[in-house]
Amino acid sequence: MKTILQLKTMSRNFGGLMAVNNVSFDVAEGEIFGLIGPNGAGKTTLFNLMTGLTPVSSGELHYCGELLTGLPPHKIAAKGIGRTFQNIRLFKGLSAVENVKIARHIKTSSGLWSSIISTPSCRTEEKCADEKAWEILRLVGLSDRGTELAENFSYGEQRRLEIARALALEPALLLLDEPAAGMNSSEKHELTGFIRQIRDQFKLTVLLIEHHVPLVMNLCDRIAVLNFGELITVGNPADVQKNTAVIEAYLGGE
Amino acid sequence: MEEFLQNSGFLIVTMVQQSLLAMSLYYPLMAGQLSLASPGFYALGGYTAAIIGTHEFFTPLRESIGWLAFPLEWLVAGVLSAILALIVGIPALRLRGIYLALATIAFVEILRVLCLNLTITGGAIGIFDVPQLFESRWSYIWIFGPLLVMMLFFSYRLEKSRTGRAFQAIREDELAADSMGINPTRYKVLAFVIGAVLAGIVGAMSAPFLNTWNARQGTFDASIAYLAYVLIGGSRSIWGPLLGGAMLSALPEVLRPLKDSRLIINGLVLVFASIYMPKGIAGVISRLKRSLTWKSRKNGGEA
Amino acid sequence: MKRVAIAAISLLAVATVAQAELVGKPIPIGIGVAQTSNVALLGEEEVNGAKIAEKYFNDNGGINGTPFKLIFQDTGGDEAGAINSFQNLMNRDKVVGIVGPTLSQQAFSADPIANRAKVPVIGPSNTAKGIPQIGEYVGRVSAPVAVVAPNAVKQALKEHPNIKKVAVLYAQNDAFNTSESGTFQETVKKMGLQIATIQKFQTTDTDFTTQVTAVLGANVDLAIVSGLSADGGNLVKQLRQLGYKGPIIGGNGLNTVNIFPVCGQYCDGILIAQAYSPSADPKNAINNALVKAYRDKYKKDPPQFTAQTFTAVQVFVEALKKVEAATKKKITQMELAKVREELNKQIRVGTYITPLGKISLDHEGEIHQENFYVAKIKMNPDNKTGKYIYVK
Amino acid sequence: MALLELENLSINYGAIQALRKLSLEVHQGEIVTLIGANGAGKSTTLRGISRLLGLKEGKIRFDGKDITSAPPHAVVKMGIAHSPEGRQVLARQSVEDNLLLGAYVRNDKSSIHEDLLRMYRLFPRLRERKDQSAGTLSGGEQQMLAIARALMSRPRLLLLDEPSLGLAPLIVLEIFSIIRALNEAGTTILLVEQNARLAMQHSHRTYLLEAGQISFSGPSKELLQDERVLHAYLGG
Amino acid sequence: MGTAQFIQNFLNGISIGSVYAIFALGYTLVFSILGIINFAHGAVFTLGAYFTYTLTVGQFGINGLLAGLTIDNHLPFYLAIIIGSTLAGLVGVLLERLAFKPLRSRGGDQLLALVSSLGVALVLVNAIQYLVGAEIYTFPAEVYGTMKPAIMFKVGEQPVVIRTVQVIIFAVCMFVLAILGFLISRTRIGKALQAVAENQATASLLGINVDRIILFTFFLSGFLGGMAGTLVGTSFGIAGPYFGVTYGLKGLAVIVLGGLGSIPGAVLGGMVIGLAEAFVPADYSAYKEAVAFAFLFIILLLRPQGLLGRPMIQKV
Repeated sequence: MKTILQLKTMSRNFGGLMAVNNVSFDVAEGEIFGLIGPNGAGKTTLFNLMTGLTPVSSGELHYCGELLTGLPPHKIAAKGIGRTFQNIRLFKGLSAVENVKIARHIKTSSGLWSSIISTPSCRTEEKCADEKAWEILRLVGLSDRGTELAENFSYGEQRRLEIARALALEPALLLLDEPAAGMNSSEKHELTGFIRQIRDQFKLTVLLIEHHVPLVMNLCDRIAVLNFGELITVGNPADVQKNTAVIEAYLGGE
Repeated sequence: MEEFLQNSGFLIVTMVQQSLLAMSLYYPLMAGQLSLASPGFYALGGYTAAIIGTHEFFTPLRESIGWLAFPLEWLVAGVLSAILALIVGIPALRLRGIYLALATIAFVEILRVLCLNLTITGGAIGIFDVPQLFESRWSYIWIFGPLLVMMLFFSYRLEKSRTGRAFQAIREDELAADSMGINPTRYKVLAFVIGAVLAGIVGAMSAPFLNTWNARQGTFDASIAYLAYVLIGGSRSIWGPLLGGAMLSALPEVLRPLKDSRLIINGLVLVFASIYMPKGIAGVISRLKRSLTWKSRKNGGEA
Repeated sequence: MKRVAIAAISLLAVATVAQAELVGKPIPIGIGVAQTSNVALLGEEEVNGAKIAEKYFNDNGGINGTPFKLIFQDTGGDEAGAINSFQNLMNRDKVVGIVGPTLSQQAFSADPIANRAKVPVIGPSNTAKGIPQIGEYVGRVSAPVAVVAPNAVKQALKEHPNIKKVAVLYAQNDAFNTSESGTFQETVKKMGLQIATIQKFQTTDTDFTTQVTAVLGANVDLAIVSGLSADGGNLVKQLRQLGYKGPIIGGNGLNTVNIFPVCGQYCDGILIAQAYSPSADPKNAINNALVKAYRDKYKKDPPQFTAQTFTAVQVFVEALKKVEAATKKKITQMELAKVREELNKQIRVGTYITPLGKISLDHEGEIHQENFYVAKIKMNPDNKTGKYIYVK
Repeated sequence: MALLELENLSINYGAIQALRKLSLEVHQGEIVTLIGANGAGKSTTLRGISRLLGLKEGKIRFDGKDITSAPPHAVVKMGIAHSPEGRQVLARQSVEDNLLLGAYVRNDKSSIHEDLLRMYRLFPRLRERKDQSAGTLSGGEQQMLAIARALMSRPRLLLLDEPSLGLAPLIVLEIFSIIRALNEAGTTILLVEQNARLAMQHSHRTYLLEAGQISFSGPSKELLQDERVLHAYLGG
Repeated sequence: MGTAQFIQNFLNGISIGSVYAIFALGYTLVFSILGIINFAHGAVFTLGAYFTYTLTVGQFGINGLLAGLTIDNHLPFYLAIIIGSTLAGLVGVLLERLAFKPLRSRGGDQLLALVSSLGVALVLVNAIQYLVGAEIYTFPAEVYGTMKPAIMFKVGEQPVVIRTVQVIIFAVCMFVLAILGFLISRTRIGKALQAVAENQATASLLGINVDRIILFTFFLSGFLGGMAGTLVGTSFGIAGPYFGVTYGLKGLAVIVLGGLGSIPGAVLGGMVIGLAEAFVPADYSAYKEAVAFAFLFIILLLRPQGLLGRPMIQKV
């Protein structure tokens, strides 16, 4: 399988603290790749490095053979990497459909003036963006609440809306930061199916951070385990589960 | 009617003018940027108009184009404001929140001291005898009014446009917007420039309206006043600055019969308005509207 | 419904046109000066002068027996406020004429509006160049600085013939002081003296150590200060406290008893160019009346702005009398527009004996004042009060 | 009678319901553990008890007294100390100042000093660094400081939020042995932990939280053996 | 510039700088606790000066409601400045209760605090004018006792002169700063204040009554503002109700320069701006007014956290 994402000795320190230390691994096109580790292991920092929100201290990130390190977040997003956030960063004061439409930014092009005088091409584009947004909302099952403000959504709905927003970028790579946080068992179960579904439907590669071990084991093709900023192991779920270093670090020593 | 316009015409036009200035602060705020630079651009615009209108260097130009000198003044003021906004905005907009506000206040004050010292701006006295577009103050509604309508239309279209959505996204969450492919710097600067150009044009229109122009026109006090307009009016829709600018600029005049204590009352109104109308006048109106439609729906259901 | 409204409006319009307005009784005269904002410091002096004038002239029979009343509208410190105040006075209060506004900058903004509405305006404190030229309805009783200032320099030279180097200091954010200082600088150059340093400050400044240090460093023989009472007084005080020994000339802005408490003992000896002196002419009856009324009420001598505002009201009162004489009609039986027009004509005719001495307004509205004064401040032993001793 | 009693506690963050009618009790002398996934509402429960968060509904009783509407500082005075998640030491102040601020509600100067010495005995590392500003401490040291600071108020009930967060295994064990020692000395403890196995091994009873509700509860020893818990949480 | 000139400028600079410092401290204290700028601080400065004037001189002028009123019970100046500043501190407390607390408890936009404090400033300034007019009030020369008006010494051949008032102001400011430093870093309430400034939630978990600390902060802020106002007032007179506005504006530059919310930063910022103004060459005195703002603008672009502030870390 083709490698879509390649991390090469990526590191980041915050004033002496190595939040991410010399991490390297590859992600293949089309796989669902899990990233696990205890709180504070550096998982979210790694996501921030990949999406340009935090500059790397050293190391390289290649995406489809292209060097991404040093690019600002919006350029990385434009390359086709979408993400969600651990603490849910929706545009809370805007409606659900507006949230999704905003992510159509890079797929549209009308400038200020053509919007003000409302040129035909601009109107067509606007209509397309609108349709696309509703379509994605339908897909995540939120189309009946599309005009409501995002802040009025429940936890699970906000997580789904965030995924919808990321999908509107039409990414090839989707980074999900703890998508199941705050969900109950049945919601988590649904989520598993949903992630598989969008992977297939959008031909996505999915990289996800998750604490809920059963979900990760069940869903992911491969898993990387981080502890104290360092990569402990990468492998398929069965192998990872047996790895003593992982059990020690993550599940707690016997 | 005639008499009413004679008497209150100036005030009404002032209300429109102040609404426009409040709007000039609203555009950066739409993109989440608290910029208080408007008075600086307002002053710049006013000086542009006053200098083109009175300086002997421009006499041949004025004589050859006649009344067209006025739209030319607006154009030049707009262009100069845009250029200055780019120069100031690109470095300053890296700052956030109150820091940006303070940097823009500093910009306004530096510009003021500069204007106080230059010969071309007429020093402390400023520039007077600015050529008039209309005889009566009331008639100035024919320039400020259309500008207001244009800006309302502009805002209406902007809010529903790709650019407007980018502004809103940055206001809601700059990092998330960045991660969604929106270049924050570009749109923040754009919003800042739109506000600056508007303030510059309003300034250029105001120099004839006020007959004179001097360094007292763009000050820190004005910065804060415009901020109050937007916040008391409501910062979430274009109607906020419109209502806030109009009502707050009229307030001291409405309170005129109170004589000595009018500004005390004015201050109390500001305090109470910020406490009891946290979403501004526009917020109160939309709440009223919602409760009215809700009631009528309920009544309809019963019937 | 709509038709009714239209009818009502047209009726109203007709009514206003048809019913030519008469002048109200008592005859309203407008005072549009700064009663709020940071300009109120000056405006309050003007309000006091106007109030004394109102009582004084009404007690003396008003306008040939008809009383007049002053209507005060606050201009605040800005241009828009001045216009609003003037509009209110002209249209709502239907005054025959307006005294105001306080600042020259405000005058440039509001006076053209009164001029277009053909309402006579007399500026009590607008000294900038170009004010009377705003229009035929605009005049002033505040002498432009160019005429007042040079006298003081001459006096200083008379007292200290050895003066060579001069320091000039002025408040650069104030129109009056900027132009006054320009006049001082020209005068100094014309007299063959050397300007060793020019220092600028703000009327809002409180600390002048930078400027004073520079003046002391330049070793000058004369310091000329153009400022308002608070800043100018402080500057003088700091000059003296830091050891400047030479003569000091104060501009017209320092011509107020309000500086006595500011510079205290250090006020002593300042030469002041005056457009008004409370004590120069003991035979000036009207000035004596003003000074007495002011002292009775406020326990001190009236400042210049008070006297100038008093004078402005006086000019209106006397001109109104002349209107009655010329038209042989009572003002209150005449149309307002007519009164304003006649009043403006009469203002510019003849001379007035005022607290400022003998003055007249020329056809442009510019004041011609017979006497300017140079006074020297003499502080009383308590160092809080003092006198302007007339020296010329 | 329970020392702490939560009855039908609901807490909202905006439109999100973080806790739904949660009830639990903690008895005098116990260590009780709350486990659950991220976002299940563990920290929210503690923040609700220490009154940092407003309640939507429900009652909190401490020692028989209703503290539902008490402000946070009053709750501390009544004997509940909270060592918050992410350590939250006052980074700009010295270690010793942090500890002394922990005793802010107490007035007995001499016994405060005694307690300070006790903390230094308990956490010798803190004594070595007592004049350093707390922000310069390592993660484990900060965690010790946060616990020590909470103890300085001489609480009857200690709320501990994720004491093992981001710590190396050896330090985690050290901290848990201290927790045990504190409990044996008489402090009642309500513990939130993501290192579930470890926490359960060190506690008397456990509540498992899922999406703002309690899904299992019981003596820790039993839950550790419970297939359902293992499956739901530990993925075993 | 000769040595004497340098020393002269330096002395002038630190004297005015020390006033900027204690004034700005009031700003920065409130900012450190609440993260807002209190626009009414300039008005409290003015008010403090009027309070002390009332207590020492008690003689009102010719305008306003209290025109002509004379109070015969004169307090000695040093007592009056303490009581006057305390009264200003109480105004600060009132300000918090009437304009800031209601906003906080209603969860309003933080920016609204700017507007409501602006409203309070408008009320205070105009109320002063309503009561005592816009005229100038000056303290009698003897407020500090009978001393020579200026101190002179020589550096080489060149004389250096400094007004006694400047020296006293500097000394009083340093004294106040020392007490404040002790209060904040050594006392229980000071430590509580620092804790609240760092993290309100954590502070309340330690049993600190955050609300009361906020009130105390406003009291301190008002006290320092009032004291600065009085000191400037004794040196230069009280130039009307708008007297504090320039200081209010310059104070902003001072606290940003030093670092918003940083207490030593406010002191350093005050000194730097005081000195910078003093060293403006005589020929450019017209631009002195812009110096503080040029500093403000440049520091914001180069080092937005200010000289002694901590960098702002944005959480992702």
